[in-house]
Amino acid sequence: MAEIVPLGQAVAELVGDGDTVALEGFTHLIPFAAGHEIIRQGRRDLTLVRMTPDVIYDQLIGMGCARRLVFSWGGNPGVGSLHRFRDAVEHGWPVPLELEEHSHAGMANRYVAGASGLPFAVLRGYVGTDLVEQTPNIKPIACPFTGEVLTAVPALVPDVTVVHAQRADRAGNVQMWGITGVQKEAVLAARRALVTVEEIVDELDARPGAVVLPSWALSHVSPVPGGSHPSYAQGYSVRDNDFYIAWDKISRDRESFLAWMAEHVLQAAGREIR
Amino acid sequence: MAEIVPLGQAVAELVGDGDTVALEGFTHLIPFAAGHEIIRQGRRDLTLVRMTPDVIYDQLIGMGCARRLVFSWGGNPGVGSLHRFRDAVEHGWPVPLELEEHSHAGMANRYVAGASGLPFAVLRGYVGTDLVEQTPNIKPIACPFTGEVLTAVPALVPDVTVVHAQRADRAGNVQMWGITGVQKEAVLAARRALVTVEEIVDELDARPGAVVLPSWALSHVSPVPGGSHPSYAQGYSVRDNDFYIAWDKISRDRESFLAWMAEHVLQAAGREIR
Amino acid sequence: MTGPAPGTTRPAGGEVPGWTADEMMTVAASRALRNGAVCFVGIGLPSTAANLARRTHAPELVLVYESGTLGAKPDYLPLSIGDGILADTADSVITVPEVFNYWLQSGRVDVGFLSAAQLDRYANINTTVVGDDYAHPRVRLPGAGGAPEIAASCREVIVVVRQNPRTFVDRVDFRTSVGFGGGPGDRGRLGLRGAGPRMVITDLGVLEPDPHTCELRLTRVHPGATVAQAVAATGWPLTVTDDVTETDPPSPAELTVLRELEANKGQTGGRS
Amino acid sequence: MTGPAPGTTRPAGGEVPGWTADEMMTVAASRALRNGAVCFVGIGLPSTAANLARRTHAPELVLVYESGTLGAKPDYLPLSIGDGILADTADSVITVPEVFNYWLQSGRVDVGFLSAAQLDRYANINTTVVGDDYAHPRVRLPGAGGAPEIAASCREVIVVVRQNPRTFVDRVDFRTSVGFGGGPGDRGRLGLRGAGPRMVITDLGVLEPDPHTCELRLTRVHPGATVAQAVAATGWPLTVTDDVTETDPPSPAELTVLRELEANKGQTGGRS
Repeated sequence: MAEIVPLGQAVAELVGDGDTVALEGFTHLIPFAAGHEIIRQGRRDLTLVRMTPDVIYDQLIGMGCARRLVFSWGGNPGVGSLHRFRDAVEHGWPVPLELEEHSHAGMANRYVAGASGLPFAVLRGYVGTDLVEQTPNIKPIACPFTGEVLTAVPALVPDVTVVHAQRADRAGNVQMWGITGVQKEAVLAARRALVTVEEIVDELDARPGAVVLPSWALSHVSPVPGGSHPSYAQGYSVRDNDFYIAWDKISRDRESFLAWMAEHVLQAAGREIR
Repeated sequence: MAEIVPLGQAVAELVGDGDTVALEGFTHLIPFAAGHEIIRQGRRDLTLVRMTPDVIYDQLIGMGCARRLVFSWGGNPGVGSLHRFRDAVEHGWPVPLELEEHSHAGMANRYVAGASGLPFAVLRGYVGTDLVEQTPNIKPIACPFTGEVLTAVPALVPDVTVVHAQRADRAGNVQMWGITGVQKEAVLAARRALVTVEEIVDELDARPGAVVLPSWALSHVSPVPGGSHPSYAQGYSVRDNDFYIAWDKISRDRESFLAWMAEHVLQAAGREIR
Repeated sequence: MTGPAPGTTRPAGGEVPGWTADEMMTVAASRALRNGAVCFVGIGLPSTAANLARRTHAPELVLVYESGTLGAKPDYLPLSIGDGILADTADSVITVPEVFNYWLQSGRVDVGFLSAAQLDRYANINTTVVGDDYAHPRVRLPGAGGAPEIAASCREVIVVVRQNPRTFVDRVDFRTSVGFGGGPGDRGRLGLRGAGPRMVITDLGVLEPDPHTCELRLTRVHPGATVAQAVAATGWPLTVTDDVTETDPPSPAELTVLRELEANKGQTGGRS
Repeated sequence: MTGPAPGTTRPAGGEVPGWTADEMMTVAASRALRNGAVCFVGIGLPSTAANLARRTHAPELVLVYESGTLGAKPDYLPLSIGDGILADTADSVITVPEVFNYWLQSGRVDVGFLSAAQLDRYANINTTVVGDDYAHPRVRLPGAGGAPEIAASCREVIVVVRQNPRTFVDRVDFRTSVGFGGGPGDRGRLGLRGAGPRMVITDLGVLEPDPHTCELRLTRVHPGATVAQAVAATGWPLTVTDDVTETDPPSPAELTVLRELEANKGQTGGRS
């Protein structure tokens, strides 16, 4: 059964230096507050996993929390580049960042394999691309019945997966709706799972499109209203598109980035940016 | 886009002699009326596919429509044996029935592979059982990354899948809810798909737990109120448990079976049993 | 479904006033479920036992039905694995592929219940065919259902089956689900991740695997049954532990809840 | 996302009164979508073109966004692939693995839109790195996203990209997504099931693969642009068909709808 604990305690208990950590979310429900708490707690040498690393990963990378990134698309959606990500890859600042690069289909199926207790997944993908030469984690596999050759990728099994959801009940059962991306698979693939939620309620009444993560499949649940800002939580907030645009300027320059992080994240324990 | 046509026309256009046909449903939403129409149209040499062949398959088999059955559990749920199925296997009446036998996990993953356009699926299953020796469709496969040996099963790609759902809109988009089992995968795995529905509505308003099959993924939709009886359609009917119990007696004896089918199915074109 | 459908109750060898042998078997199965466990249940006795446990000592028991209902809390006993009451009361209704891949295969289920048409000393199970020739079986049984992967992937398995020489055989005609295979170490060699059968609960008593040989041994008899009956009802030379105990009889509370459950079985079924 | 994010519009080579080069490019892309087609769209110009088509000649166009929205009918242009308006207006919201496995990989999508940071004469695409050394790139681009499998599995692909020698290169520094590989027959040899790129729509005109050589040839120029400009904007000796035609200019109706869409982009974004 999941324990309902404050965010600081949850991150302290679940995320350690050198861990493989997936903070998933597909534009919607991105766990920004949890990422900020990881930064405040000064975690290092993390292997960050995510299909679509965006601003929160730019922040984790720029603050030197990550040694390695496993991903399929890294950008500021609808805006442009992730400058901290590029600076780390192109100039090793503040620390070098190893990359393991996949396609969305490959990453999604790697989470599915992890959630299914399988060591690998099979897909029609990667063939003919240069991605294949850049990692040992893309291999051909033959169908035992037809002989057709397809592609195998290993399961993703994060030490910790963190996602944000709309709500949980007092037993720690979590309910999310709207675009839920690959979050269920990412949670079930992980050894430990943390879900931050907009609110704790007495009763999770049924809702169209709702996905429920039972308490017994989770480690901790932490109430963090607005915990996905500048991303959004359908039914609770809308996406702060202006912030994503503003981030492009804030993050272009190392000093302005550090200054912004100091003011809005490091000194913001307890109160989250709005 | 799916065409909305009467059941008789849909079956005539989609189901032919020798086809591989899956009428799926997991206790809930079993497409009995469509199965009866297949019997009335006198189809022969069908390969019937189903995880849980129950009374409608007992009827198809007893009426001599099937040459082969691909399945994982054949019984009258909560009641006992399928006597027509047993008679066909044990005594070849009315015609011999070839069996290809799997586990639920294997069948479910075979549909998933079919729906995914993959030639096979991988699972942890069958190992150490005698099922492996009875079909060439269960083979070992090694993980290209860990070397661990798992089990592969080939994709299921029915010529036609038939399912029953609660409702469709006038464009042929289908909505079903409650226990939806493996129906989505079975429909997407098939070359052609027929969905019978309780009713056609103007608007498919969102519902908790609803699964939508878009019109463009289907061949035909046929309105057949009560089309899953004696199974049920959540929100429209309840399971006729008494009929399942009665079937045990009706089907025990070849003559009483044939008499029942003549009266309730062969002469029932248009009006379905209640 | 994970085996043949249950028949009707019959009295134990020695007629005992107050409860039937099936009631004792169901109560014993329910007691084997610890509170908070995640339990994979089929219809029939396992479902009855699990729902009895949820209403007595294990209110937090999590019921997973292979039809795709996670955390179902039926207020009456479903007559079928896909009864609407399961979807209506579940924490989450998921697809059948998801049940088997994300929840069972991944090792998230604590206890799986199985039944058997034939069972051998290593708790290997047959639910496929009776007779030596698969192509021409003497009796064609329902088949595997979810059993092979339940037997493989649940952390532990509890088998509930009536004990008689036709069922408790020296060699199963067909191995549908693996208990301990040929003996010690076999599960590991086969790559099965669960621990395998923890106990076999019958209408006469309880058998448990010897920790060293993996062979089933009689460790308990139910009130009214005797060791001699259990031995006579077993098709192989049954080992009996020195310290065979007697099962506590069903408590009045257990019987009351159980009979209420049976009385309201499939409540709304066919009453449309 | 399936490529680098779009920048801002700029006028075409020859300044044409009445519309911008990006407007012409978007209109041309929208016209390439037949009514009833199933279209896999990323954010930016493809999403704009698809929504323009849905409001003009292709009301039955089915939009699939990789965030998991099937049949989305946004009443304003989403600013992100996961905008709430997509879920609110979709026929069905599914998981990301399902989008890629059940819908894209299975071959159910008619048209996929791609953009490119670099593109070669066989329409192979680079969205990964600029520079010869992957480990030390001159420019690190966003990466593959859904592009490799969109390029592989959609029945056909339409590439929309501004034309200049930095983008239209003789050899891509990194092959992120396969167009026609090394030429005729390569897609088949690689086991790619879709037909590959049908056209490349730029701010200057339209390029289409030669049915025999698979090499991109200039087949159309937009009003105000010239063949000479297109050739000059291409990093390989661009083949020009004998019968190059001129694209019909955007109709007043197309421009009105397009500008209304742009004006209301991401409507509710950040206005909470």
